[in-house]
Amino acid sequence: MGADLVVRFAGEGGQGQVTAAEGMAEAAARVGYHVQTFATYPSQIEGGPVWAQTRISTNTILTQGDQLDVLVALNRQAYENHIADLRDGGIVIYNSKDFDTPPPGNAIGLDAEALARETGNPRAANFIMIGAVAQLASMPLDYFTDFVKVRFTRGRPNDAEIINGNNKAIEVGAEKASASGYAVEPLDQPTPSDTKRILARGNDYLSMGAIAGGLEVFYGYPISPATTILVFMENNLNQEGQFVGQTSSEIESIAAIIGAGYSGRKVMTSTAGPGLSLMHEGIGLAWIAEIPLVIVDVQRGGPATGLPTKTEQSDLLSAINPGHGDMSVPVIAPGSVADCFPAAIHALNWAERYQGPVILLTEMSIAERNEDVPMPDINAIANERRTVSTGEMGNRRYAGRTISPFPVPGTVGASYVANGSEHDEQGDTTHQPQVHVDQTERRFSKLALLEDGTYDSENTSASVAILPWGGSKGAARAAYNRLRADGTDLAWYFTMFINPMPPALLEELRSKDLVIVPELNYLGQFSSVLRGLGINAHSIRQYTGLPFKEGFLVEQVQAMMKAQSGKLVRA
Amino acid sequence: MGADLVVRFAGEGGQGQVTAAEGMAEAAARVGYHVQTFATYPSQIEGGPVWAQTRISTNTILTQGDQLDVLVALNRQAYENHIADLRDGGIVIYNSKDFDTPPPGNAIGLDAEALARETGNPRAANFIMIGAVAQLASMPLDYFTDFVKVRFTRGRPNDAEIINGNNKAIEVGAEKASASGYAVEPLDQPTPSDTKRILARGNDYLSMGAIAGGLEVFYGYPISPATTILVFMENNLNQEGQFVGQTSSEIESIAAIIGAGYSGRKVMTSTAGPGLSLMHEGIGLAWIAEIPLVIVDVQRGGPATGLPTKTEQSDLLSAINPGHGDMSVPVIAPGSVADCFPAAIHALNWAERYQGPVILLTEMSIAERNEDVPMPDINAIANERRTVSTGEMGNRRYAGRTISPFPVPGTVGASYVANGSEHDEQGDTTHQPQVHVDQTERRFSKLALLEDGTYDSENTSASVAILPWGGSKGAARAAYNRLRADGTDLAWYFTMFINPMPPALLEELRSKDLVIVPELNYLGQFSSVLRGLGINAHSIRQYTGLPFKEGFLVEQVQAMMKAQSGKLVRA
Amino acid sequence: MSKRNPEYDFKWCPGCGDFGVVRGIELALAERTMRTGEPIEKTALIAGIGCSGNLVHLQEGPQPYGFHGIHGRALGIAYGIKASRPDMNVITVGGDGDMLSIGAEHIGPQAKRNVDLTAVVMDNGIYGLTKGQASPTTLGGVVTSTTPYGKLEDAVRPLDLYLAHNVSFIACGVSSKPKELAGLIGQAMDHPGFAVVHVMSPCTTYNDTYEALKGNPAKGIEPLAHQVPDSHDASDWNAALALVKQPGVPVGIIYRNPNSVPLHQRFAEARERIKPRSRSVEQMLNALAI
Amino acid sequence: MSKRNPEYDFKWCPGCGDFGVVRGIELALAERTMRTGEPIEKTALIAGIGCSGNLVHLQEGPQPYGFHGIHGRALGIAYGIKASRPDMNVITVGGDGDMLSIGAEHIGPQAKRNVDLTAVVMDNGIYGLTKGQASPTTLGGVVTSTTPYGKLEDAVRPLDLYLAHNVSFIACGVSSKPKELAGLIGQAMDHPGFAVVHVMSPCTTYNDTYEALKGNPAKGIEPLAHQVPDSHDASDWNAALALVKQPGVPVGIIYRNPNSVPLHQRFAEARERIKPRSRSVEQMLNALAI
Ligand SMILES: Cc1ncc(C[n+]2csc(CCOP(=O)(O)OP(=O)(O)O)c2C)c(N)n1
Ligand SMILES: Cc1ncc(C[n+]2csc(CCOP(=O)(O)OP(=O)(O)O)c2C)c(N)n1
Ligand code: SF4
Ligand code: SF4
Ligand SMILES: [Mg+2]
Ligand SMILES: [Mg+2]
Repeated sequence: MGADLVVRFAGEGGQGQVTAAEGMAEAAARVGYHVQTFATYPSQIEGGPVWAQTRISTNTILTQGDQLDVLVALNRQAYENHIADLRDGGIVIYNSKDFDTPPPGNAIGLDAEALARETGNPRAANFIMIGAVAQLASMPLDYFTDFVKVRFTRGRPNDAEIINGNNKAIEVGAEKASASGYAVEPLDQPTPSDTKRILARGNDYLSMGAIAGGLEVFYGYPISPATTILVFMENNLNQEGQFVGQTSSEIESIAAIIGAGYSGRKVMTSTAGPGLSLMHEGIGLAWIAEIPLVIVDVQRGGPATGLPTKTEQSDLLSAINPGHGDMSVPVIAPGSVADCFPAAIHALNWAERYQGPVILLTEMSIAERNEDVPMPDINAIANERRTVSTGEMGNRRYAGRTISPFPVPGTVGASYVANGSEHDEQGDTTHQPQVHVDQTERRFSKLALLEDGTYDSENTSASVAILPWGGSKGAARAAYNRLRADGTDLAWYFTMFINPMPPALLEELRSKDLVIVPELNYLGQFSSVLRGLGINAHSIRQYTGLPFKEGFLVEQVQAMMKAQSGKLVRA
Repeated sequence: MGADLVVRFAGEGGQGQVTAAEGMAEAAARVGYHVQTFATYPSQIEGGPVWAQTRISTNTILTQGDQLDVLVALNRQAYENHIADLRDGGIVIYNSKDFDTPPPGNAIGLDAEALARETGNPRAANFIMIGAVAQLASMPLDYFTDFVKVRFTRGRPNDAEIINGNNKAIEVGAEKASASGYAVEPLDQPTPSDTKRILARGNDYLSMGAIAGGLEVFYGYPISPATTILVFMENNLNQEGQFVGQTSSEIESIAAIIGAGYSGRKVMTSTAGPGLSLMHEGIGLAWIAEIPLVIVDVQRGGPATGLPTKTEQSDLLSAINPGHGDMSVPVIAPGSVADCFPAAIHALNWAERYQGPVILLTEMSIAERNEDVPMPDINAIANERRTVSTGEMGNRRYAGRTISPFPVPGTVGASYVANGSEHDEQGDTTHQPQVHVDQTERRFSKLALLEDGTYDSENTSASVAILPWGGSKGAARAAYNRLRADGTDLAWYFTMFINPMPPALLEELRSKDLVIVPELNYLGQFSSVLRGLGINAHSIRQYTGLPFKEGFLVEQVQAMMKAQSGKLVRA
Repeated sequence: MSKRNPEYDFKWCPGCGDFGVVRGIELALAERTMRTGEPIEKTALIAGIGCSGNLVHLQEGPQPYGFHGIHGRALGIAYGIKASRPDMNVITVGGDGDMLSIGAEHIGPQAKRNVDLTAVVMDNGIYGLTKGQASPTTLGGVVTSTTPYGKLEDAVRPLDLYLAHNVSFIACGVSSKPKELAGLIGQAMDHPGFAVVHVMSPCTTYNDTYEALKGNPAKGIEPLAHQVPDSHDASDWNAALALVKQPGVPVGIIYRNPNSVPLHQRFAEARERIKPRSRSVEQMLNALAI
Repeated sequence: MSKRNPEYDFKWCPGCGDFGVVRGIELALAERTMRTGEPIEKTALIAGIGCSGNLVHLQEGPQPYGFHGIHGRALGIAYGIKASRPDMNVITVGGDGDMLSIGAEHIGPQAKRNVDLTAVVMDNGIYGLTKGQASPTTLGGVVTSTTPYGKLEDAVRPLDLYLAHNVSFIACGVSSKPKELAGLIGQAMDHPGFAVVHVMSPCTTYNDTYEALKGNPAKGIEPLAHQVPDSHDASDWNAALALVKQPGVPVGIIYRNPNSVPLHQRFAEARERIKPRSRSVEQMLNALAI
């Protein structure tokens, strides 16, 4: 019996592979498995290579899985592109329409569309696939037929018809698979968790976190892979005292949330790299005028239009230092779908607490994948609000070298000018050298209010550490587990709090001989920041547009630890 | 006798202090002195504190001068703001209108405007001041009267009248000064240089360098302190095959020079911090589409609107890493007015050579000051042009892992798509992982073509070095000279080539125990970059909006060298 | 701001039209607070960057809330304020460069949303703060520091543009008549929707158009500025277009949409329609329970 | 680009209007090269970001130079090319979001400069590539993924806007008639000045407007699209305005300025005027000699 099943559905856009992968995941999650799905497709609508993958396991899932147990290839090109990822003894289900001679190895020919038509429900091709895969992993079919019942009972006259059609398709797929005689290691029984769980997509879970965190106003302009956040808000941020608007550009987005933040609301926008770059001047304005706001940057491949539908971690430098002039913008980077909910709450709290812009730096691979996570206890959430002026300070909004109460417009006796030029206490422009010194130090001093970030650590006595950031956490953790199991003496660190980092973590890292940073960019962006902070950090870099694989990281860490004998490797 | 005279004219805008300072400088330069002027005024038109300073010396001038020999205070506020900068025994010329009782010390009361009216030429107040200052430094008045003759002989009927009026004013000013009995140390005789010299303002000299460097097309949007470059181009870049245009915003500026660079021209734009931030997305486009172009960023105080008329060196991080995604933009930073001419030529050459964006990073203190520099030999200039395709490559514009010939639109058989998304050889969008890897490495590999940067060095055996960048060069050099004279063992390095740095320089710096980086920003931007490159660099930071003073740097370097015994100071 | 902040180191040049504009705004706000009893702190004045934008620091007397941001973005900031705080009275001020060049992109969207705010455009036909470059409203052929051989571009006609964007209230004033200007600004603030008050505010230093606007019989110069005739029906869009197509500068109310429904009302109505469908966070989470 | 690049991994959905637009451009360029003998490499096609912009990769046959840049900036790039290379024939393509939302700011300036280029606006009333959000031309009240309760903003009327900006050539076509579209694009390229060809190009996936445009007598749906009457005098701006104010979509040439002087000609004339004053670098340097 095995703990794990990894299946990939690959083909052209519009062949239903994403619904198949997600359907499988949801059904498996309902009976108590841990699941994770991952999909990738080009920035387009029809056709072109699209693949979706589901991992089902009795253990917590850290990655999408390096190797496939089953590959469902819906056309020849897909077979060629993906066959290399199939593990020895893995099984291919191929679209018999596309192959005159069956491919080598354990291969099952199947014409899902034709079979679906036979079942009288041509739109059920994805359930044919699901049935076949379930059968190969010896999973009870009722996991899936029950799921179909629940999912398609929508109080419509033709519910029964659709349910029966889909379930018929599941059985047909299963029959074909068993007829082939092939099978993968049967999947262990699930152990239903005692706590309530939900199956969420990264961007949706992040959006819910923001709303649970007290978000009141959201503005955004569509851009992949951030659009789903804007869409979620348009559908859900509509209660009394809330507002959501689609803007004409990211420049208007940043201007609008600056206005909304100035007006006293808890505010957010979301974008991807190109939009973040357009916001740079505005982020500087929020920094110098001290306006609380959160910018979600869902990273994709860059620069410019770049790789809109691929994942990358290459916006870090411009997130910490967006635009001209002296600033250091707080950055929080969730490491998994589960992290997205608390990360959104924390980002809003940081913005309110230090009265300035915060960047919530996530990435395509987290944004678009589904993961099962524990149902959060929303009563346990601590929402912060900026301390507001009741007029006691008069118009001295920028008084002192650290935070001062925020005058909400409308408050009598506290009117001031929020100013993007250097300014005195009441916000009037000035060029006096000492004022620029004082106000600059005031702005940076507020970062000390954000040192409450937490971090995980393990085996901290080791002199070499691995420190992934963002979405590389899972693969790095999987690699770490394997290395530790092999007896490698390696320390583990992870924090969502990239800037400012938890001071205690900084101290620990400074004491290491080598800190290994797996990151999805060419420059080794995070490690260069860490070296600037006096840490001997060096990167494992990948810039393929795809997430790390566990095996790759294991090899790379081993190589770096070998090389690590005094002399340094430049990242 | 003294080698040096430092005089400051301070008052309200519109009191003629800038013309007085520049007139003095020009007259002194004509007779063979070295001169430097520096002026500062708020972003405004009328009124408000404005001061201009002239330094006249028989030696090469490195800074505007720490202390004043003569302060001309045109109102009481100016007196209060500037008196602290007067050296012991220095002389104040104050506006007697504004003072009921004369200020303490060597003070000469003078009502320049009234006296000017008496001479019958009310607009000659500035010449009254010039005359007085000249007298105090025992400079022959004919230096100035001759200058007036040349400057105001414009072939107009009233030339003589104006010349006489101004010269009368000079004499009146001189009489008043001698009547006071005060005097500063007489200035040494100038030693006329045998080579031809010119007196140029930083931005003008940079503009001439660009045109001498083969600039063909310029687009810009007004912004202080870069506007004078746009104005220079509008007046001078108008020959056959040239074009200059004022755009509707910096976003249109970057788009337009991208188009012009794509069309095969040598192109440039100029802006300041706020405009640079707005260009970030476009700079990424030039990087990934491989379009040669130069962006001049004349730094001012930031962030946002910041300090439009003060000097700062705080745009470095966003110049090297503008915007999202992986890129590393070449940066050249002149250290003086004299550097501006070759820096502009080099920036254009780099852009053409590696086919991508180059940032010419200058700053307000250089842009707006006048300096005497040797007449450049324009026949010695080596202008580079991108290697162009004659169709031999077909449409394979992005072929190979390094530079490839550039297809100029119109060239038959070489049409391709310049692309801001990741692309294959012919510029068609693709999402193939290996293509993204290859093209990313292709883009970074081209930086190796830019390792021809030169640098100055001195006393390189010392284990501690000082490495200023940009406009802090002069003050750092003055401080270095003084420290060396006092026997301090300190190494000197300077390069205009910030990214990529000359490899040999990097190696030298890596071998130092400590590299001290004086820079005008809060973050210690350059030293953090250097630490990222494995150099133990730490900054002397100043963020007052004013340039460094020599004395301040001497103290700071001494303090850091004392502290430097094993343990590090964090910049 | 000047009185309470004598240190403030920006001054307009003598005779600058902007003195008249700030007076007009002060008078309009005084009248509004008097009439409605609403404290002046319920007004937010959002300024662009330019000589014009410095107005936010130069108001005398009771002070509204202010925002002096970045070049060209006052309207975007104002939209953010008004949509999330419909209880605020929001005004923007900016120059012809700020509002019609780098910031021009923000006019159309506010008009289509009909955001209930008042935009005061201070038009001097020049970039003043940066010392005299051509602006969108600088006339073709005019020599400035960036058009040494005469401006090659045609001039933008702002009133025509506002009409084309269907701005729901459009007025035009002159800085030399602060009282009349105050009246126009007052009505603009009362108008439920996006209102633009375009003000001819001459730059005495770089583009002195006083004589052209007021005319000079001695020199036989006809005044450009003329009052909008009483006969003009401001609710008639076509009449408004005909009016602005005539030569000269029509002073008064040019267009007012009588059926203007502002964004915050549209949003509130939508909110009512969807009440049944709106969900609490618990409901959102439970919808994903497995 | 498709034929020579079968690997290219973008495809339009079946029935997408953009197929008709690319055909129209191919035909217009073929006719131009045939007629003028100018090689197709003298044409640069500058694309925005959107399903529409992918057109630059999907042309069949002889290929012009192309540029596929960033969202909303095609016009700025095209201006840069044409002003520095007047010998090039420059075309832009982009969607209603690319050209009328984030890129709208670039229309006015090109119109005022009268840059001699042809802008093809592919209007499907939706953000296609990002999967169906409201665009400026999405009608008020329409439900999209970002307007689940109906769009609150009024729709932009592109033709009115081009007229207000004084675009010197304005035509409107439909993607379902590639030949007619080719004719309009051909005339736009021949026009000496800034030309906009607005094309109704339906999105079959997110906003299928074929029936509305063509009408459907069976369902009693009147066609929105109607030919510009022969009687229309395209040189008369007011007639053009009246035409676009009528209900529906007028197909044909709406406005053509008979006295259009393009930017490169204005600049060349200025250059002649100033020849006497223009200086070599030596002269510039010597002027500063001391
Ligand atoms: C992004 C950006 N670009 C340019 C500038 C420089 N700048 C300041 S004000 C201004 C324009 C001033 O003209 P206008 O808006 O007409 O205002 P005025 O001074 O005439 O009242 C410019 C270009 C800036 N501050 N920010
Ligand atoms: C700066 C920036 N913002 C947003 C996007 C995301 N984006 C890509 S295409 C597009 C709009 C597509 O709509 P449209 O311009 O109408 O073209 P269509 O796909 O409908 O042809 C958007 C918002 C981007 N690529 N860059
Ligand atoms: S420069 Fe012109 S606009 Fe600016 S303050 Fe002076 S007169 Fe007014
Ligand atoms: S989504 Fe719409 S616009 Fe895009 S390709 Fe499909 S049909 Fe065409
Ligand atoms: Mg102006
Ligand atoms: Mg569209």
